[in-house]
Amino acid sequence: MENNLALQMRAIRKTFPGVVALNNVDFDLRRGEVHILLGENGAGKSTLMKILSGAYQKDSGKILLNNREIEIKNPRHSCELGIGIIYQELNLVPHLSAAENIFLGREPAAFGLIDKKRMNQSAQRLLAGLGMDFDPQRLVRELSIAEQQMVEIAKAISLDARILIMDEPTSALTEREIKELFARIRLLKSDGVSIIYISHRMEELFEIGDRVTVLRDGNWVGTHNIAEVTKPELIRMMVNRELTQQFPKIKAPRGREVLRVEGLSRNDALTRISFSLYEGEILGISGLLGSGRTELARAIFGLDKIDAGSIQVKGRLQKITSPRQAINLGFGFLTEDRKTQGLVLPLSVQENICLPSVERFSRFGVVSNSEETEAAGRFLKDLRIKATGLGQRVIYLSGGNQQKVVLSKWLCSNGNILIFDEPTRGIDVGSKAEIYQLMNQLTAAGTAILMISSDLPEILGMSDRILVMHQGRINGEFSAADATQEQILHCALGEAA
Amino acid sequence: RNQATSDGRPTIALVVKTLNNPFFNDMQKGAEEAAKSLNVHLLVQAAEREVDVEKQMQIIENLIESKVSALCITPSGSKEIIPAIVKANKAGIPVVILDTRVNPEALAAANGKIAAFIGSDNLEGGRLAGELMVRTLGGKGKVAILEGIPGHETGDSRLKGFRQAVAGSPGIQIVSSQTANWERDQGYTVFQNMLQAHPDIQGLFACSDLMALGAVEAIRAAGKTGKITVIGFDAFSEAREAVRKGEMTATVAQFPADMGKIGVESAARLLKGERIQEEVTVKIQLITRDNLNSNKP
Amino acid sequence: MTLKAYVALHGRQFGTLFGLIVLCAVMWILTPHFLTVSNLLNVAEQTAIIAIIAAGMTFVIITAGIDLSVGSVLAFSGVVLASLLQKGVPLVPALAIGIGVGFFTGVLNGLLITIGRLPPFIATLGMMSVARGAALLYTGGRPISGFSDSFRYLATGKPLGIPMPVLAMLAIFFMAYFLLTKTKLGRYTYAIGGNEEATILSGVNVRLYKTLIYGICGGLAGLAATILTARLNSAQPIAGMNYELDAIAATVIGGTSLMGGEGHVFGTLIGALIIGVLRNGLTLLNISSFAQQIIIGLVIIVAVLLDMALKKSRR
Amino acid sequence: MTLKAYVALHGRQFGTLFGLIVLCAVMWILTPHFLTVSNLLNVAEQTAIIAIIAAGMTFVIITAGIDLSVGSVLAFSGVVLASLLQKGVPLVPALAIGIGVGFFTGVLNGLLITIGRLPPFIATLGMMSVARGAALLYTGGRPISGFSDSFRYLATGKPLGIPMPVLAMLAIFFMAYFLLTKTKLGRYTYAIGGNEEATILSGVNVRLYKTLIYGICGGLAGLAATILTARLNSAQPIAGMNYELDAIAATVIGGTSLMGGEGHVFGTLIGALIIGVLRNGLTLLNISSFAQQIIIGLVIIVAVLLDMALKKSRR
Ligand SMILES: Nc1ncnc2c1ncn2[C@@H]1O[C@H](COP(=O)(O)OP(=O)(O)OP(=O)(O)O)[C@@H](O)[C@H]1O
Ligand SMILES: Nc1ncnc2c1ncn2[C@@H]1O[C@H](COP(=O)(O)OP(=O)(O)OP(=O)(O)O)[C@@H](O)[C@H]1O
Ligand SMILES: [Mg+2]
Ligand SMILES: [Mg+2]
Repeated sequence: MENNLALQMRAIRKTFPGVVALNNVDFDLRRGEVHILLGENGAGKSTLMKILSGAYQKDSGKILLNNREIEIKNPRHSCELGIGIIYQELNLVPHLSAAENIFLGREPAAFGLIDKKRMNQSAQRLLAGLGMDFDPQRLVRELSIAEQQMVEIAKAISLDARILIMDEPTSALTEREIKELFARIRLLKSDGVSIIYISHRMEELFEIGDRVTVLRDGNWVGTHNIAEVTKPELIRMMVNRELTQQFPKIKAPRGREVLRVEGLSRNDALTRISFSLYEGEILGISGLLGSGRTELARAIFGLDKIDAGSIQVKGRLQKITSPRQAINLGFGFLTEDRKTQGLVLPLSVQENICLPSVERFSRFGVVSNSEETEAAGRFLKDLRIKATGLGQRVIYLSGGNQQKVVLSKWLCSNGNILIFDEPTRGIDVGSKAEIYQLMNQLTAAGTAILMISSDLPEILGMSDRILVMHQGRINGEFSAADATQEQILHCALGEAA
Repeated sequence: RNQATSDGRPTIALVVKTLNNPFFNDMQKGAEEAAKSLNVHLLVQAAEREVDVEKQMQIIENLIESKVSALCITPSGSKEIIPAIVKANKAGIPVVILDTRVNPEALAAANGKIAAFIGSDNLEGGRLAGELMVRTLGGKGKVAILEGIPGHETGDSRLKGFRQAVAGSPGIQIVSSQTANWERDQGYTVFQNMLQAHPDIQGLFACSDLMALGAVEAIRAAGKTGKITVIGFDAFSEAREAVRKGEMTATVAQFPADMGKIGVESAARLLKGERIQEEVTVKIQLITRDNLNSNKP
Repeated sequence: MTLKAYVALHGRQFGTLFGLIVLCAVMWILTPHFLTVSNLLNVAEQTAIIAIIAAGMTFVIITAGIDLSVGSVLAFSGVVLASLLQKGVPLVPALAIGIGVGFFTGVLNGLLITIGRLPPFIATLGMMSVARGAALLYTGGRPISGFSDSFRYLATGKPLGIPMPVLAMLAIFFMAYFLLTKTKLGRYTYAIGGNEEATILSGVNVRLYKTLIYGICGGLAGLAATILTARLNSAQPIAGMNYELDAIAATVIGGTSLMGGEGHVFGTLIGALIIGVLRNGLTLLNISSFAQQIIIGLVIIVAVLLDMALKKSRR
Repeated sequence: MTLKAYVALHGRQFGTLFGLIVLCAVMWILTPHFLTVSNLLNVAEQTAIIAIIAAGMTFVIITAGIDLSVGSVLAFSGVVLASLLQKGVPLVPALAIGIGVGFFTGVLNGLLITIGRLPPFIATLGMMSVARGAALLYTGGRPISGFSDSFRYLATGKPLGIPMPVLAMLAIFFMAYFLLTKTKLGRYTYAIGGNEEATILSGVNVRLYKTLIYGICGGLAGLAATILTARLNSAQPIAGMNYELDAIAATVIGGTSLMGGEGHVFGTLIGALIIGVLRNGLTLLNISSFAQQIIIGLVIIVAVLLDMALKKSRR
């Protein structure tokens, strides 16, 4: 039995100032298994993995690789030990090509001279193996987030690692890429590679996992064979309470039309988009990666120039040219990449939450601290943001909690037309349910929500209506009540609805 | 052989150290007057910074390319400028040196030739200042010095002259000697600090009027105007004014306008094939309250 | 807030303050001339000009920017002000125009950065050259000297025994502190430096505020020009050379990060005082200017090294 | 690669080259002295020193760093080299030590930045002051002059009619091009500037490479010192002041982004030539140094403005 273990972590402890991120956690990994790591936001999953990858140093505990105790000194060392990792946050060099990123630090070279041709060919093969057909010489910054994620995955796979860590690899992917990825994972497994897999998408666990370990608040809660547990059991282990419904949708009465987009076009990205959004409605937008959903949101929010078409807000024609103007019209825009667009990382939770609303909290340019504290404090409580206080810098929060801060920011600005681009990306089931509840409250109060999501169950579970985009056009509209995953997927692939 | 301007007049180039110093502004003025009366074309160029000899060399190279007839130069570095002089020699352009002497051994070693040197004796000027200091203080007292940027021929000579002159009087004690980098605001700050360390300073020699004028403000702020013997160098109009008001005791006058004038005249005569004096010493004089009005620059 | 929490939050500034105190103690031991009221006032007065410029620089650096043009802008504002005074323009309008010139040059920097999308380093590097050239051209390279006593009072006056430049410095720092910590402008300054894109997406008119911040920095250079001109009784087109480096050094020694998003203006004041005390003390000790340069360079390096070590230990 | 694809990829450099050509054409029209072989060689020779420094600066700036110390390091290397030569040390070891001093000062910068975690601006600002002070202290402020002809040949020699400094410049740029585009060092230079953390996490020894890059930059400043010393037949402790600004300007005009991750060394060469041609042409046209400063400042601003506009239109 012992010699079947590729890795053992014993009593791992890691603290950050004011936080015990990991408290004597045990974890082991068998050869050729997919081991799921599960836990709420901030439970310590990424921290545990970063210790394994050499990005962090543990405070105490032991790591055994192939039954031999080792000290992992730095990322390079971990690579040499045959451990590959896909980090939760993208870690690519935007100015280099996909191929250059994949082989960064391991370039095929003789005497320090890089063999570019060989590198590009290998990269092409790797990407093709993941169902990607874009040119590996393209610069990473020109790729969509999903494509970038696939580059990360290709990079990790190319290590020929014996242990592969995937920290939420699918949070930026749509169904199609997820399928390719899973096929690839099965292949690796059959080669005897051990995989640690972290995800907040519960469906995936049962599809791909062999065993599961649950963490809660930095503590080990339990390890089980996937076949022997049920979803509700796992959720209870994670959140330590009963979660009645995954999608607690409450339909709000549909009010008057608040947003009407007609014939909106921009470059090659968007072509003659028309739709309406009503008070109290959640309009889901589905589509494959690069289908133009984010572009649409940006165009409406005044970030990108529109070439043709019109936007009516609450019955009045508007030419929106800046976010400032959009916000004044009642818009809010939760962006898909929280790190680069959503948060001001060195600022505090309170300052981030209040950023779009500072105007409201100030008189003659002087900001009222007490009003801010009151407003931000409410969201800290309501959304159960795990932070040491309002003054904590958001850079120190876990990914999921950061996402909640971004969400609070737009709730605080009192927007009544909210655009959510992947609102629950990287958020644990418990918090997801809270966010859905919140969306219910918002729609009940008459807020209109445009929800872009790559999570099909979420789209189906929470939307009233669903628009499906394909190559910058709207390829179909469904009523959530009678649509199925298959229908939407087909439509997203370009087949007529 | 030397190209003349389109109107047939010869072109003489004056390359000074910098144009943001009144000393060289005056030199430029003198040169311009001479050029006008002699009907020659005058170009005036300078680097941005007084000590930037590499820039000055580039300017000279560029002027050689544009085939000026003669060069008048105040070297930013007395040895460093020699390669540029050699280049001018090779192009057959005569070189007249103003104000700052070129190191003669180095010039000879490089086989360089200058047509003339026109300037005043900075060492002598420093000595005059030193002697006046000794006289005014009665041979006894604490003295401070504000130096220029080190390694500068003019500043070094002034300093040397001054030190030589006071060396003979053991009663004169130099309590502090620091650079203020030729700058007015540093003259203020450095001397303010010196006064702090030595409140009983009785005399100050500044290697340039700019630094002296900065120090004068520091003295005023300390309420000691007239109580400290301040001797500067260059005799700018502002410094003369300070002497008149009794804020400064004296300043050593050089006559940069004369240097500019004689320089251009010499170059013009050279171009006509006339022989010129190889060394012209422009007078140097102590300006005190007594002779203030009789000696306009 | 409890004292302990306060110290924890502002630990960085206390560190710098501690450094200043240690430095003063060393100087006190080494020379009897250092710790006298008149010398301390001297130091404060000598520091005032750099400190005022550094206050503006702090705003700019918190936005993750930099302003290399302050020294040249100082010179240009100074000669404009001086020429107006000499033409007989009354004090108040002359001051307003002089400082206004600084402000508008700063705004120009800001526009190049926001509308022209130039990196701040480049925009202000170009402006550094342009403003210096303009000051020289405007004056033909000559200083403009000799002003009325009422103008000179701005530098020589000592109400309540405190030199005017020191009063101006204190006033500016309190205002800057208020702006940075209590107002919208301050909040946006930090936000822009922390993540400009997120700030734009939050609906903040980043162009306006950034331009304003560079304007403030230029305006403070103009104010410094006023004091310097009054102090020297002369405005020089070559004034203020390398002041930008001193101002940046003061800001960084004071704990403001060049990466933007963090910083405290009182830290900057302490940073400027550290440089001022060093220069003063080393001159009192008659240490050569060569050695002074080495020591000041080392102090900059060591101060920030210590800061980094502290930050690391605190995480 | 087709020509069109090549132009598209290197469009930025062609833009700069086009700028240089336009500038030359303008000078040619304005003055007959400009377009002569001897004047063009003259320009190239005058540009060489800044260009060589700028080549090293390009590496540093691509890593999103900056090196303010190059001018001071040049002075320090120069005086060390000169004193060795005067003590009779043979040419080759003296050169090796002189350039080695530059290299090691650069490495010291690199260590402060990598191990000490100082921002490059601060580390090199401190070093700028320290190295300058060291050069002054070492020489007592006096220049060291007078060298053998064999040493002076490094600046005055003209094999095949091409001045040695120009040959050195060309050799350095070809080597830098090779390093940046074909080798691991080059790849990591870009990667570090693009995303340092990702590069570390990819297992690259970022500390080693960054330190090496600052070492190269310092070493090239040392090489520039050799040429300058030979050219002036004198090593001055105050040499190289503000060279860092010229080198940075050349790099940025050449299209290297201060944000790091992008840049081309031949762009830098063109940038340095643009500044050189401007200075040369403006002197030929007898434009005052005051106006020259304004023009050069404007050229820096306009060059990068155009670049930004081009970039925007291309997206
Ligand atoms: N660099 C850091 N500095 C301070 N605290 C940190 C740091 N990284 C993580 N933490 C804290 O450690 C705890 C665990 O974080 P971790 O990122 O491991 O959570 P996670 O389980 O991956 O959550 P998520 O699902 O949201 O990604 C959190 O409370 C977090 O705030
Ligand atoms: N920064 C960028 N630079 C260049 N092209 C981009 C950039 N961002 C997106 N694109 C391209 O624009 C198109 C639309 O992308 P968009 O992000 O709007 O799609 P999406 O449907 O939101 O997909 P997802 O968010 O899942 O990637 C894609 O072809 C994508 O590759
Ligand atoms: Mg995580
Ligand atoms: Mg998207």
